[in-house]
Amino acid sequence: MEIHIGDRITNVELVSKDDNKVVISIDDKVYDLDVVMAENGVCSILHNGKSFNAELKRSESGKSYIVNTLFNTFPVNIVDSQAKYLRNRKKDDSDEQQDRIFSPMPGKVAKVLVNEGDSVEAGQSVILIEAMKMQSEYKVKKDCKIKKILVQQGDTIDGDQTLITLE
Amino acid sequence: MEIHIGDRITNVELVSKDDNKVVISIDDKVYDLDVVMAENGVCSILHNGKSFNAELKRSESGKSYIVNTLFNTFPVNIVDSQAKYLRNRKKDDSDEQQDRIFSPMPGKVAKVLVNEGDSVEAGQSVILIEAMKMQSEYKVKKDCKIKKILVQQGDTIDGDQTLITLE
Amino acid sequence: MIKKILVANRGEIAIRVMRSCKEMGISTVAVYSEADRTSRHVFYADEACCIGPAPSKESYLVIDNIIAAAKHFDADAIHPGYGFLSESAEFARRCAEENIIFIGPSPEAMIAMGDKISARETMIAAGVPVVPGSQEDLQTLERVKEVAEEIGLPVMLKATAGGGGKGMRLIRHKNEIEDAYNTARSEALASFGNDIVYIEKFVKNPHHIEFQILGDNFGNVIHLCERECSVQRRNQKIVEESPSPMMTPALRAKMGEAAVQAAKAVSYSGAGTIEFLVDDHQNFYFLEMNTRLQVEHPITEEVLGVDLVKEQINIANNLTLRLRQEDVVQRGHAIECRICAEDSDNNFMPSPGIIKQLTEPLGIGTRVDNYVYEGYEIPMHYDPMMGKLIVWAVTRAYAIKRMRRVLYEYKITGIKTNINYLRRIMDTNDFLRGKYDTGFIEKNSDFLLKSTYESTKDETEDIAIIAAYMDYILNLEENTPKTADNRPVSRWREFGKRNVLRI
Amino acid sequence: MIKKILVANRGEIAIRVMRSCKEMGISTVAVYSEADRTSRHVFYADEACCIGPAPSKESYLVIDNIIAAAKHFDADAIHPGYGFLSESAEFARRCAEENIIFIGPSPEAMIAMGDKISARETMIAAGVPVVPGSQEDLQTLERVKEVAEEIGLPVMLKATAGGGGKGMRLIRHKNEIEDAYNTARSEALASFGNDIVYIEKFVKNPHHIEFQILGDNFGNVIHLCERECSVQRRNQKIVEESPSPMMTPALRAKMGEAAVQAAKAVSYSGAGTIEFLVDDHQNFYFLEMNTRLQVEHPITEEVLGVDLVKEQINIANNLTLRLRQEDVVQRGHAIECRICAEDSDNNFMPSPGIIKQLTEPLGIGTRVDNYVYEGYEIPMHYDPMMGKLIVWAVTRAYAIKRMRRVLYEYKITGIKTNINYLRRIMDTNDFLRGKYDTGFIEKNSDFLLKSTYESTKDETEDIAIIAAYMDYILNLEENTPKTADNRPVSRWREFGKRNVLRI
Repeated sequence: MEIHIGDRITNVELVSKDDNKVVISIDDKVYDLDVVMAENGVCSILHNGKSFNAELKRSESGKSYIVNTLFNTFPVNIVDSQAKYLRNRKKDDSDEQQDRIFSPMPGKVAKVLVNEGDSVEAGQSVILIEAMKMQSEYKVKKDCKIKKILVQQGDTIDGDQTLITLE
Repeated sequence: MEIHIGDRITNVELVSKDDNKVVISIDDKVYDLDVVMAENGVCSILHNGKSFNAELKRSESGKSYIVNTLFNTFPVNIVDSQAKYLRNRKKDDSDEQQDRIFSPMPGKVAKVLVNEGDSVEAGQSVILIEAMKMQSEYKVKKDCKIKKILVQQGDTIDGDQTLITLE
Repeated sequence: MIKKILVANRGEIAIRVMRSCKEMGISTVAVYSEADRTSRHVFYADEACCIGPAPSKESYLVIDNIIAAAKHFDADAIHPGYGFLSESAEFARRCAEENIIFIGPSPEAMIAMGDKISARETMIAAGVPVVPGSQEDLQTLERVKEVAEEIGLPVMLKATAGGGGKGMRLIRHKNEIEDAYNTARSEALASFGNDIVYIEKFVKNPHHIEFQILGDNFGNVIHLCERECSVQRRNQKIVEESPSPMMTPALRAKMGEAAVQAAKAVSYSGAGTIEFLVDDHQNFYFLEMNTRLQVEHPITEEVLGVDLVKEQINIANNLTLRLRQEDVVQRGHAIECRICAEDSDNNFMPSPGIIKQLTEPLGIGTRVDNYVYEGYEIPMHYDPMMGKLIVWAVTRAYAIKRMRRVLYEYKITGIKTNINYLRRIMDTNDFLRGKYDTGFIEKNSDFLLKSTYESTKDETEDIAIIAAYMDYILNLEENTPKTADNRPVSRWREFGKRNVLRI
Repeated sequence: MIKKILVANRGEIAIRVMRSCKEMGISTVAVYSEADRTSRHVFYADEACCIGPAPSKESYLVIDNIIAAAKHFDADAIHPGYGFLSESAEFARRCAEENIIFIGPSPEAMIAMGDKISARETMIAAGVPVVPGSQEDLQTLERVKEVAEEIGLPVMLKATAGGGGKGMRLIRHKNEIEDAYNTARSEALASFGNDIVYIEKFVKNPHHIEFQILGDNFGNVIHLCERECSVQRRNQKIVEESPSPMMTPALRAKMGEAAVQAAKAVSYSGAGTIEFLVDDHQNFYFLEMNTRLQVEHPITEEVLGVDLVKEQINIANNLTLRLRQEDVVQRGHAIECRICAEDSDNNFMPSPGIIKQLTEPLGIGTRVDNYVYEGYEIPMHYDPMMGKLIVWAVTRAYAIKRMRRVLYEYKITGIKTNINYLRRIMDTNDFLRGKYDTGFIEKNSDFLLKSTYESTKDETEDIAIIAAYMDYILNLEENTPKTADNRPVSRWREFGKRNVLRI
């Protein structure tokens, strides 16, 4: 199975599993491990006597992880057949295309700075979102036109909710 | 719905519910409440401004509870139609009948003190269970005969597992 | 004696206050906004009362609603915590009018310390050093120019009613004066409805050191030594410690005496804090007084062995101070880190949301002042601070190591936090050596903001891959019907028992 | 200097030791039995090694396996914790032979204090008061009768090699001597492979007070004041506090001096505890020495502001004691409660099992030394103690109130615990007044064991019904497909959104 960690692409296979004893290969390297999912979201791995605890934060899709070890934070992506399919389908689209404005966190719309149909320039702020006594401005990445504005001032928004569509 | 708390039998009805606002009648008394299940197993109830936190321990069946409030522990049983049916069916059996020996907690069989077919007297010890460096003796309640012994010395047992059947 | 206290606050400080109330046998009343029904302070209190919609200015800041709740529940006293109405003289006065004890100083003391110019005047009269500057309202541009010349550039132009960095301008050169004067005034007018300004000598990267004081209703005032609060980002404290690594016994005695004089000058009663700027030559200047409990009060509690909330309540009960100045003896060293729901890797963007999993650090020398719990949704309406980690240890060096251990033990998923950022502060050389001032964060920003992900291509990286992979497999396998109580361990058990895995 | 320590233990003490190691920058190696793979000490350590099957005598008590693990992982030192091999002179000797530092006293000191008669002799020679009794092995029934007459009845007949109440008989009347002699000898032989007995004067319901001592490798010994440990059930301590409510400064100085003499008499190095019996007239008698860390060591740490594990490691590193006797100053009051997985309503039946939910108390003056976590299965093979709650406060009265608050905050489901029992101890009049001795639990058993359920037919009872009912309905409604991450809050949300409920 294809797994990405940051920019590195690895091929991971489960060689065998007997209770906690797991053998896994990552590219050409074979790991003989004792693996336990002990706490909610924590994975204990013993390898050559070393004790590692990996804290897993799984995305909603179940395929993208943030993994914290003692001193590092790693972004890990599982690329299964479904993900590969989606990736292929998406290939035609430019990754740089920005077709919507969204906020990564929940909050409240403090002010909408544009109107539908407006032409805006790269870097122009289009909406102000407020959360936890702090305001954040959201900008467009390149020159474009405001297609639809889906929220208005005072609205409560969820994280990842589309606020404005662009064209 | 019939609900038992200790020896007291009550009739409980949900009068209405609008989000957290819940009206419930217990016998003739009507409670106007704000109820939230906030933490795993903790229920927050506001009644006339008083803030109660009830800690719920639900049995496997989902119908029998131990409820801890600040100063008390209450055994609560929900008697739904299925429970009523079982109760009626069981009515013929004497509740006093002891047809098996079991341990309420997991442990290890330290010693079996009887053989199959033995006649034993009320109060006689039949098996010794060890857990957490402590041994507990299990006794029969009345004169009876050992029907079957399902475990042997050294066996690891679960809580509530039948160890010996009686007749 | 006070039998019931309404806590006019939320979050960790509400729980902090209620813990001491519970220990004193005093009943508590929580007030909460509509966004806070599942907030722990509502559960923790004996009684609870909704005081309005989510926005603070429609709930936690509405004096009438809080007074009404206090009267409805027959509370003897109100503890304001910090923030919200804690420094509102109007609120304190209303409490007095309604015969409710306000746990804090008199409205007069709050007013005297609330206005910056009057506070400066009072301090000068009391012989407490202040930053050199104007002792008058500056009504004209000409006067500003005169005074700036008198004091010598650089200077700070400040709004009398100011706070939080608003209505404040640094003037380095003569030709900046006019522009600064105009923008500061208009900003002050917009923010505070008041455009009066004054001038202070600019102290570059000072130490921010504050003294805790306690005063009773009989004129007794003591100080409880200092807290070093120079680790600040945009005027927000992040890490505090006590004692200050730059403090000497002689300077402590001098600053402590000044803090007591400052409090006595306004007949201060209750717990308060005198903030000082200290330059590298140990010159110190009165900055302002906070007429309430501080966020960072626990480090004082740990080093001195006191419960400041209990002392506040005793003072409000008209008791004389339990401690004399000579009873105040520091022992060991305490550090506090503020844990915030914010994404320190992404410009400290706030990160409200549901806490999926939480493991708090425990054990020797560890104190956690918290309010969140597993399954709790941190609302977006309030401050991102969700708790404080406080460690105590015999020495400063050991306290830093303990804080590292404690930050390591703290596990939280579901939201983003500043924990990695705090860890890096504990690894910063300037912090380790105790050689830092308010320029610390800016000076060390490259080190503090370095990306947490660095491809190591080593064992640890592979471990991360393995953990994610195993969790993914486990998740795939999880299509069996679930019981009401399925827990991760039983999940793994099931998985383990199967022995052979079909992928 | 020690760089890596193998912790030859499990449970809370293993975590306790590792926390201090982590803070000192020392690597840790955990050893674990097959039943302990998911135990937190395995996760917490830098390295971990399985040393055998679940039963202690096949794992945690197997010297060879532990030594092999230490050598394999190149550990410089072994910390034995308490219990298991902590008082095995043979283990200490093996460590020395293998060039591994044993963090504890010399094997000679352990042997001298391990045998009760030789310990008595050593103490008498050192001028430390012992309970009046025989200073010789009693080989015949006649000699037992003579010595019993000499000392005066009642007396205790004890096995030299005894411990845990085994091989011990109380003799009140002359005619009980022969029977006691025979049964004590045969029990001692069966338990310890040694039937030597001796006699001590019986002290009825004494206070059990112990002194913490620290000695270095250069002959310096200090005491760290006392712990009151009289709250015992079947010789097991349940609640401990420091200072002792019956202590006076004069008695503390006297007993402390005796404790130091006792330790010096065996050239003691490391942390140890001298246990004394104290009668109502403040007469004290040496009972025994524990040549290791005690379960209750944290109350000393809290009152004195020390880290005993760190001090142990420093001593093992051949450093001289950091503290002089005059540096040892008590501040405030600390209480410890031992939290056990046992059913205190049902004859303290052990209650192993899976912890479904866990909320630990936090905040001011609260310390939790724990090792369990949500989803952890407490194994049935070991001790039922799953953690300790320690509170510190300015006064004893306030510490008791804080302990009540903390016990109230502690929530655990899935297994049975003694928390309600501990709460009742905190409400017992004798405890509140500080007037108690080792007869406390027996004297107050009616109050302590009263059933927790009493029908009140009041609001609270109805609240319990409502909570169970709502949970039941919620559960019924839960037949919708679940996401991987469903949490109670989201459950309730869903429920709330529906507004109208079909039952």
